[in-house]
Amino acid sequence: MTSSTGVLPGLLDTDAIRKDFPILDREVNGRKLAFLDSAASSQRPRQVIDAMSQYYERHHANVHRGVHTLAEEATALYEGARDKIAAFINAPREEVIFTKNVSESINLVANLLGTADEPYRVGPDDEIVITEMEHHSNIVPWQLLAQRTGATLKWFRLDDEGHLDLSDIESVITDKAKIVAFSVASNVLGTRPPLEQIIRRAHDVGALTLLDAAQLAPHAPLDVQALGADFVGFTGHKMLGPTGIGILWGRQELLQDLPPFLGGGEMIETVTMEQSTFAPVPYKYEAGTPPIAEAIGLGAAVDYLQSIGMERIAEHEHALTAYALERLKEVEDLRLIGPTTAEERGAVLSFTLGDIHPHDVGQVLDEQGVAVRVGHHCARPVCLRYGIPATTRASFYLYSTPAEVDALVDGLQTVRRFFA
Amino acid sequence: MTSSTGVLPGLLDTDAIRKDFPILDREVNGRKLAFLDSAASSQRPRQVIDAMSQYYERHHANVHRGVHTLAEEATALYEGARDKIAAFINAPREEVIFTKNVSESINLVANLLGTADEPYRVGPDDEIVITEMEHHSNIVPWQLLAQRTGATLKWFRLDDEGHLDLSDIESVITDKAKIVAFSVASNVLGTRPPLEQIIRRAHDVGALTLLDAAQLAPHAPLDVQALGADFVGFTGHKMLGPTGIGILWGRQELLQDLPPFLGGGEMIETVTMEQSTFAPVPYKYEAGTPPIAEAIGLGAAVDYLQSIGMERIAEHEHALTAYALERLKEVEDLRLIGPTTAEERGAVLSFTLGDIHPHDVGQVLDEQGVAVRVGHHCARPVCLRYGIPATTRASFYLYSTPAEVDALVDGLQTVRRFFA
Amino acid sequence: MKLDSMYQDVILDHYRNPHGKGLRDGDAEVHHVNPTCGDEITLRVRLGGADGQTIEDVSYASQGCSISQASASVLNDLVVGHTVAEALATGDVFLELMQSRGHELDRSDEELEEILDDGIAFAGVAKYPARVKCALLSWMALKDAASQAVQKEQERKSA
Amino acid sequence: MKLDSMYQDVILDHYRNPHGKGLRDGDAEVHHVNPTCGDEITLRVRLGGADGQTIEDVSYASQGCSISQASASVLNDLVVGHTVAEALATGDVFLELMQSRGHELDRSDEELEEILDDGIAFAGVAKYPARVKCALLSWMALKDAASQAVQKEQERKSA
Ligand SMILES: Cc1ncc(COP(=O)(O)O)c(C=O)c1O
Ligand SMILES: Cc1ncc(COP(=O)(O)O)c(C=O)c1O
Repeated sequence: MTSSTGVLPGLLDTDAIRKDFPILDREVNGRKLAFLDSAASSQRPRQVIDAMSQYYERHHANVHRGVHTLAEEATALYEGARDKIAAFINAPREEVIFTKNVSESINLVANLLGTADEPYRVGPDDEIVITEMEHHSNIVPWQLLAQRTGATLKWFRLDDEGHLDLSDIESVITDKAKIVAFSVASNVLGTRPPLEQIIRRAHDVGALTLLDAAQLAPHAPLDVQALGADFVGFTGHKMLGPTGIGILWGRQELLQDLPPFLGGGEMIETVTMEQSTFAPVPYKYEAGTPPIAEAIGLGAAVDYLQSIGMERIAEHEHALTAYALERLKEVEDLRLIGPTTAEERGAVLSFTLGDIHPHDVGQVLDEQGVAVRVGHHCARPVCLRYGIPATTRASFYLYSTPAEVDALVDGLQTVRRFFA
Repeated sequence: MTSSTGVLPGLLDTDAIRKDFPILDREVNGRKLAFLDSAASSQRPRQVIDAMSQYYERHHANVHRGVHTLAEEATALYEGARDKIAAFINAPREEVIFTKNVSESINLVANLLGTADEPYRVGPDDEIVITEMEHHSNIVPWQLLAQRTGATLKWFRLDDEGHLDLSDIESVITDKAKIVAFSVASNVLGTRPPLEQIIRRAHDVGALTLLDAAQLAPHAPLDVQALGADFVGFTGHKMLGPTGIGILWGRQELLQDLPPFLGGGEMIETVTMEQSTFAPVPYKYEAGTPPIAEAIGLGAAVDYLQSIGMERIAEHEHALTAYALERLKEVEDLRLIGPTTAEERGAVLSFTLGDIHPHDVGQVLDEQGVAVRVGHHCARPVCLRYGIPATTRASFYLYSTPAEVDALVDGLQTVRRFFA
Repeated sequence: MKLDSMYQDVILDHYRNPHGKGLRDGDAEVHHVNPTCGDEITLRVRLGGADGQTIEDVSYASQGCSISQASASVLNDLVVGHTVAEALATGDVFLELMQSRGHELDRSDEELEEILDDGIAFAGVAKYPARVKCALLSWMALKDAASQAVQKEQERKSA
Repeated sequence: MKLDSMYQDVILDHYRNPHGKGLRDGDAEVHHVNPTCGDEITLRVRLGGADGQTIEDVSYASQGCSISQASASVLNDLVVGHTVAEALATGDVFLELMQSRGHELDRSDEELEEILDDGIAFAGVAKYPARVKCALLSWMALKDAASQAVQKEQERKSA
């Protein structure tokens, strides 16, 4: 097999979809762009760009505190976006908090646990559990929390195949654990760990759970009630939405019990110079003027995703991943990092190519219009684990095509020739 | 005087300017919109909206870590926006940190001072100084810091005319003060306090200073080096920029000494599971994917403001404020809150109208197309100080016209008739 | 003028001459705030009657716009002399009306008028989302105060 | 192919056969990281000569792309045997070249070649902002290590 002339089963009608994404028409270095870097940040359809422009052109004003018409329209659009996102993850609207990105969502929780009252407060005798597979945004906040509170940071290790090693789950998650935070889909390995097993163990010992769903929410159905975790975070720019917006979902009772994080306008009930009381959730965690246009853009993104269907998107990416795994086998000296079958992974393929440094791989691919990410992908411990300085990563989304996989494979052959 | 047939000296060519702002063409309730709520959030010119759309349509990718063409373009645009904003406030680019709004900028500093090492750390014997005139976003973060550290919160009071009472400056700012945080332009009173005097006293006792410039940066030249403060914050959406972006400026040596705030991607130097080191400023304070499109939009906003000229904008608003102060005298039972001359204030006019509640005033004005803000404007202590539940606030910007002031005055007469 | 649908004469009358305003003795007191606009109400409920389940008085001190003032006045008319259960049921119907955003309700106009009396004048307010909270402030306070009063009553009984 | 301007043969040669690679004795050692891509270098400087100001050896262990490897190799060629002051001056010229973004410099090509020798092959890299840091990594490390070594030398003298 050397090209994708036959249509793969499960693919979406990408011809139609790609018409909605102006940037995918671009040329790069005189070649048609093959954008294989959606795991870093996806592109946006015209519907999302237009929703934001129209908002600014027709309806903008600050939200909540106005009685004038624009303020009411802006508030209705902003809160309407919250409704859409709540429906998208099957949550009550009060449990959907707008943040600036998932990094902030995670930091928010880590900070709360540092200042909360019992039983949530993390103290010197407590343990925080993460995994070796995490993005820096789900490592550093917990390191900082551990430093500030004296708590101990522990983690699950990766096995040689890119799976979490859960064989010692009972000694990693003990009854000293206050929080277990982990990614439901790795941005380097594509690994999707067994959520239920980890969540069950965490709850058995009374620990809270936070799921980093940055790489899942864009690609598959996400039902926070079914998952049974306490917090779930994800980020707008990876799911067709704008930059500058992320989501933290949390159980309402919990959020009500926990202290505030950032203070300011919007999050208060009443303020005197001496003291303040706080608004109910979600507003308690939304200090200052919120990302209004960004929320509206993310609402439009969610509409778009749902018009295609998350199940269909997952199928499409699955088919592409299977195809890519097959085709990459043709490239000599290519070493895939992480699980080897499409069943075990998301549409994220990291690999090394002989001893050619990923920077050089990426550069030569770019020359051919193929955009991939190179480096440690903000998950340096994964590279350390597998003894490699960095990887080249190709990632797919609903607009990706087999022809782009072919362009990648051809590009890699050119790279090998170039550095031969 | 009952209308603005004669042209006021100092006005900008608003006919030309207004063509750039699509929303200003709108009708509301069958009447031409008179948008007098820019202090809450300004409108955006086409140039800003287009800069963001074009970014998404042609150049978007995640920044910094890519070698591919789109990633390089996005990084150049994003960092180019930082250069523009740095030039706008006369600061080195390393000192310009992108946040989500000025509320986050202030919280960031408050949090750092809670976890910093000596001599910056705020502890139980220290004092934090603010003023009675602050926006909730410059009150609540300090209340939270005081609560968490045991420090004492003190504040300057307002006098009857809406000025800060600095007569007791030496007992308010003592050598126990670690930080003095105050607004350089009030969002309710329009008051602009004597910065130099306060900053000098703060530095004499070794305290840091933070200026909330949310209501100054949009309206007048801002030179952070000339001001001599340690931190200055402002917010994009009030200065023709998008929502979802704010700025924290801080002195580089200081930022380098202070601990990190949010942890995650972008802000690290190197990460292992055991510990991490942090990137140099400004990146150390920019965890996660930054507000890329928003920074680019704010860069375009700053270009727009500079093409008009901040001095010219200040003059325009000054002329309008003087005109409005005159015309509002015609409205019976109208009580202006704050300084009474245009020389002493920004383009923000708060008032009460007999005992008609501001909600009702705002509603009836909206019916006539006049958009004003009503309530406590996130500065409830100011209302408490003047014994009023709320105010009606009209605010002006570079696109505001004398005709809109006339519409306000006519509208207020209608309000009085309606509730007579 | 569209405004007239919100500021009906009935509402302006209640606003100018609020019924039952002022603080008198009560079995429970609550303080509610509308953080959006700073409207405030302190409201007391006094229970009585054979089973201690009848609202004998609702007294209040409040600060706010015409809508919130008028709403408290209408509330006073509608609930004093009724049982707590009846009052809360009336409150639910008022809430329904306020959340209708000006759309048709399942109930007929006659039925609504039967239950809400002057309260149906607030139908026009439902079209203004920012003002709905003003209209509901006193009703939220009543719900809170009544449930506190009932609880105290029960504690007294079982003590 | 545009790429050839970046990956000149000189660069690929240095990359394949790096000069002076490996860690040997030194007076100061530094470890530098490029956080953007994770490139790393450990670099040692050994001083000598009459006044202890001559760089007798630069040894290094590094991990990174062709550009950063080749740059370290060229650095080795350019600075060993020169005084610290000369080495830093050369580094400044290299920095100028890398920050030129492909635009004309004030210096003539002959002058550049005179100073940078094989280093001028990096002119093409300057057009790729993300790769400039790769090319500069070893030079930043050298600057740091040399100043540490000089400081030690001074301390030793004044002790
Ligand atoms: C003086 C002042 N400070 C702070 C803020 C808060 O700005 P933001 O909501 O963008 O954080 C505002 C605006 O509401 C303001 O007027
Ligand atoms: C798994 C995972 N977690 C967290 C993040 C951080 O997302 P953001 O930068 O939007 O905060 C990313 C994306 O880079 C990711 O892939």
